[in-house]
Amino acid sequence: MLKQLFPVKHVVGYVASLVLTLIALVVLMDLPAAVEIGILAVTAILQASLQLVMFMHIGESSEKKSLYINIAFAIFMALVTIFGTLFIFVWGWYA
Amino acid sequence: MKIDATQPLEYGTEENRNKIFGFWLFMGAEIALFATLFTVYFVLVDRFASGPSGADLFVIGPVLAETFILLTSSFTIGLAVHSMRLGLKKQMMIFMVITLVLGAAFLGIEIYEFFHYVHEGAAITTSAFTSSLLTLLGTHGAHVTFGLLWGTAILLQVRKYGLDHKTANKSFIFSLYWHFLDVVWIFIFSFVYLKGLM
Amino acid sequence: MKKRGPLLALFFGLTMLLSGCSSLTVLDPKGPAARTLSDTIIFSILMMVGVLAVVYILYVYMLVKYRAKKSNEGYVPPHEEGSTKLEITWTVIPIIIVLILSVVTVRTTMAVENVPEGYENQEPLVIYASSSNWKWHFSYPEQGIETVNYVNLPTHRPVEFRMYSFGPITSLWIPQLAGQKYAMSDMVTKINLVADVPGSYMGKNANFNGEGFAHMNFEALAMSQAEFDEWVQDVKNNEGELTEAEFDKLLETPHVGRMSFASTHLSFSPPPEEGHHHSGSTEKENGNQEHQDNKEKFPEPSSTDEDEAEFDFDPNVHPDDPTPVDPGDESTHHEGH
Amino acid sequence: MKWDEFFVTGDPLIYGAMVSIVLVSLAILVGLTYFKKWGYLWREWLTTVDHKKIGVMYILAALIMLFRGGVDAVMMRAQTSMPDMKFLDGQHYNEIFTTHGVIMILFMAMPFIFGLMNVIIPLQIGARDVAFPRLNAISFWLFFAGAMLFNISFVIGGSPDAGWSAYFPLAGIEFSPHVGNNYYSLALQISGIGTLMTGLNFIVTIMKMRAPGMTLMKMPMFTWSVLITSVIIIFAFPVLTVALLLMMFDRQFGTQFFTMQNGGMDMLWANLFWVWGHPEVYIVVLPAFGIFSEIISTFAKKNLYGYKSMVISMLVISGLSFLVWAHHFYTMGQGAMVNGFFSITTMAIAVPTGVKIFNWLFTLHKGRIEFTTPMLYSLAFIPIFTIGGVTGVMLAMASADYQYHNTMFLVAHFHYVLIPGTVFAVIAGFHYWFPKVFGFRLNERRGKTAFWFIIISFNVTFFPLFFLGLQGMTRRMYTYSEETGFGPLNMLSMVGAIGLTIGFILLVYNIYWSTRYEPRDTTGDPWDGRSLEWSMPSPVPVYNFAVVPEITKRDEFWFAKQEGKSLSDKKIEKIHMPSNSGKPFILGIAFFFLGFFVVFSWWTPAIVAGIAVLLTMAAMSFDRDDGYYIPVEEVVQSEKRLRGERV
Repeated sequence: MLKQLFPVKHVVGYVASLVLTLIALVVLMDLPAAVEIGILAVTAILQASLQLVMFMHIGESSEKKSLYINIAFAIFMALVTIFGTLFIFVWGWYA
Repeated sequence: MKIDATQPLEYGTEENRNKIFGFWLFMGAEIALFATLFTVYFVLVDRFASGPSGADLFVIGPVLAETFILLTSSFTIGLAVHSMRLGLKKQMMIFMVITLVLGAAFLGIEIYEFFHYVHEGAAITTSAFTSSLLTLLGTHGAHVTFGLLWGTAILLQVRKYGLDHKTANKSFIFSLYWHFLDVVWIFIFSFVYLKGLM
Repeated sequence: MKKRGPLLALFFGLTMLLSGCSSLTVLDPKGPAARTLSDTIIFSILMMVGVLAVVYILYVYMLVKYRAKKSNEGYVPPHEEGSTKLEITWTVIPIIIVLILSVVTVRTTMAVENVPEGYENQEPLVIYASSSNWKWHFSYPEQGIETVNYVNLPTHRPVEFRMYSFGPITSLWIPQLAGQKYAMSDMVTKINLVADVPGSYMGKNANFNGEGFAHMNFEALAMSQAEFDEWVQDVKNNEGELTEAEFDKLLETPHVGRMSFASTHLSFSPPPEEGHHHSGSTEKENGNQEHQDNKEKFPEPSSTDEDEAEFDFDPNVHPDDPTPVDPGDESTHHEGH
Repeated sequence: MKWDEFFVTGDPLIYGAMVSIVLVSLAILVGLTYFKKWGYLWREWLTTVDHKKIGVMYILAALIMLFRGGVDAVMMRAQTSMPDMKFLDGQHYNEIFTTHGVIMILFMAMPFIFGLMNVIIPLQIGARDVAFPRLNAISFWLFFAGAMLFNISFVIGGSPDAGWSAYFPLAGIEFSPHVGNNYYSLALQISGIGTLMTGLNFIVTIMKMRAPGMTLMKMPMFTWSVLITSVIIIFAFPVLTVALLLMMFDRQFGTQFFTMQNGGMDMLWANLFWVWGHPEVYIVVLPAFGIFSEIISTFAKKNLYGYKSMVISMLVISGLSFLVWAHHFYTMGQGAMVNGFFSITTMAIAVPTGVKIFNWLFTLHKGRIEFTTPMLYSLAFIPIFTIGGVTGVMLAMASADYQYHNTMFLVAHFHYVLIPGTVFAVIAGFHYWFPKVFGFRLNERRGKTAFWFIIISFNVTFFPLFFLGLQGMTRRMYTYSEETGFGPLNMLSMVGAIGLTIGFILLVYNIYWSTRYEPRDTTGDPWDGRSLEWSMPSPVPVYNFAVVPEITKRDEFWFAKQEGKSLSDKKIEKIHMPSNSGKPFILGIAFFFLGFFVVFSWWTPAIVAGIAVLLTMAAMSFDRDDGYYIPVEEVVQSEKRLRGERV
């Protein structure tokens, strides 16, 4: 019963997400900023994909191609908005 | 209403498949929504004026607690859907109740945190930084709150009507929503709290 | 289609107007920056008239030749999927046009952002242009004078306008001398221009900022250096000093006529930090209260210590920040905490 | 708040408007009661989930808004027709150019397009309805609630007056203390949610409800354009949602996002606004491209030239539309590198757009062009829109934009893009699909008269503005002095505006005239069309297709006609239909009141209305209505009746 209620895939996903959270905590130590941002980016993206694939079963739908395109477009849009705005207001600025 | 028995209940009818597909699209829109809030936050993060900065404000303890609670609730809602697919109504409801309780606990800590911030002199009106921080957190919190109401409504329906293609579909979509909130939280955890504490 | 005739006529009319029509202010430049822009505009119009011509000729040809008429009744048009060759043609040619225009754009943008060519070695005349409600304040730190709603410039000397606003976003625009740029409350923006023909030019706020917007015009008068010096001396001798109380009252007044003062408001109400969006900015409304705290750092400008007056306007440098903030260096603030 | 602050007072024009609003509302109420139409209104319209009726309601609302926005426009032109004109004061002028912009884009162009989408898309792809009929009704009623909320602002509380782009700090509480901009943030927010839902609904509809055999590359071009538009909607509108939320917080809760103190950043609003605002332009223009593609190919009697490159160019436009927003504020003072980047991405959009223009031209090539009213609008679009396009490229050049920005040149440019690109398209689509919905065509002769009025007056109105811009006339100026020399061209523009007004009145008159006198169309295919919607009788029965056709190629119906085969000769089965529901309408009303109370910061009633919203949503969630079936005999009967002698 327990095995039935707690499938391996879900348990592994859960443990992995906890581990990734703990790994992200290393940025609280004194590392170069670029490395820290890199660690955060990698762990966050891994966690997100973990949820997407292992818990949300993005691949099980018959529409998976459309779903991947949808998520890709959303990420494109998110990155463009974030980095575009930073480009305009911060990095690309001179007065 | 043609029911396709080869598929799990929640995918059983054309309408159900459409709803799941539509909800995925909606999550795309939600990604854009949170991306915009993150944009605002990143642009305003250093504009804390005379108020406190992120480093002054953030405490890792409650944040870690929130993170673990939300991760666990994401795990349990996954288990709820798993039980649902096995047709185990009672177990499914138990997992769902656990999820909602964890959600409420998360919300409790977040509200406590907000009080703490205001106490530290970081009200939403203090500076551009606090406005953007509390709006980002608040929008996520509002999503969780809505999720609690929605989840309760679905739970009541499952109890009343049992697991049929309608309630299963709703529960599955709710689980997607809940996982999504977890994903958003991960980004908040990483790029608001941890980055702020770096 | 009967209307293409008049349209084409209008466009060719326009191209003819370009050569020497003085009513089109934008195309009648009186300084190198505006001249660059005017040339860019004319170049782009000519290019675009070419594009229009191709489209219009094809359009007329199709409509005349393939219209339904008695003689082609029963004609069944063929099924055509398209032609890769043609489609590539009308993709590649526009790409080339866009590339050409891109090069022109980048070069001219660089050109008008900087001090006009040939004037780089001259010390620019700095004029702070600030907007409040529906008027413009022009402060000459070098000369120690200030005007409202008119600005006098010496010809053949680079002028650097530094703009900011005491309220909503405005846009300083003297079309015959240079393109416009926004004036905002939390940073200082710059326009570099030179007037090489003496004369009176229309200046205005181009960005909507409320009820009195339509009246927010000023005169930009370009004159020889000698006349300019004479005018400065005249203001210094005959006009009163601008006191803080008087300035605050002035800020409150929606509209005023021309005014001149023998001192500037920069000493008691300095501009926002130069550069851009500094971290932890603490500007108060209208910049007044906070700017008072910085009073000590701002020596009263006088004509004798020009250099100091010019380079000292960086009020909001953090006390713990060892170096003045380079605006281009903002990114460090995002990663450094 | 005192009553004389609550109602806008002191302006005879507004008193006139108030009186006419009251009179019209009374007339409607009395009329409904007298003719005993309340039940009909409720059963057939307010509770409907039928995509065709929802589409009709969208279009009706859009036409009303067209006249509201049009009156604003004529008043603006009248006020600026002569130097030192005293017709309106500055404040009133500021309010009408703000409402003109907002209404024309958000409450006219978009709903008009949504109306056509609603009516046509399910018919073009062989679907019984949209994917989520009840959500569709919700979308409509949210749009309607938003539109009404925005429109009452000019008699209750005062209209927004900071421009349709509502730049901060001008739109902030400090410089705009009255409730006008609260209306802006809430009305747009409510209708924006509806728009987002429409986008979702149509993606699912088009992706999942197509007739068997209709692959993506066999869809009609209008369907393609709507699919791509919907994608832009779902990624662009959340940005507006956030921006409006922050605006509301800044104005009503004292946050510091766009303020002038405590670190607030005014240009961040402009940035967010245009991150949404530029894709928004393509949201209203791409469906127009689709409509023109349909009409041009129908009346050239040819298939669309370069179908594949048409699709690819729209995809490219949709991607690029998210990469160009900073061209709306080149003059902010950012670096030449930023401006250079955004100049290049902006100009790059001209390439796919050019591809489309040439494809349309080559669709005409070797065709047999019939000059019907919808075709005239589509043909007029090409040369006029090209002017809008090339001036767009000129504006895209950052350096030159320093001289065009905020001038009448810009105003002329975007009217040259939006009027042919959107208004002509919706009018063309309206004429083209009108018989499908109502069973008769609009009169051609009267339609063409209106067309010539509109087309010529349009150019007379807006072409002079290019020159005014180059003379240095900025936009949003309510008055100017005689020395500026702006007078004559503005007068000319006023003459054009009068012509446009006459043109639109003729257009509406034509609807009235045709309803009474135009012969009914019995074929269902009055234009000799190419796509599936023409295979059905007009008006279309509630269930759309008695049998869903099988698709093997593009323009299936056209080829079926040529081969003389029927698309509907399969066995008729019982048809599942969604039930009507009053809840979307109630939700709309609840949202309206929620918005209204929040506008005035009346928190207790706002919370009550908010609870009403949540309860209505909960009621929908618990609703287990599965719809109903139309039995075979009824379908057979109605098909026989509708197709008349054709079957």
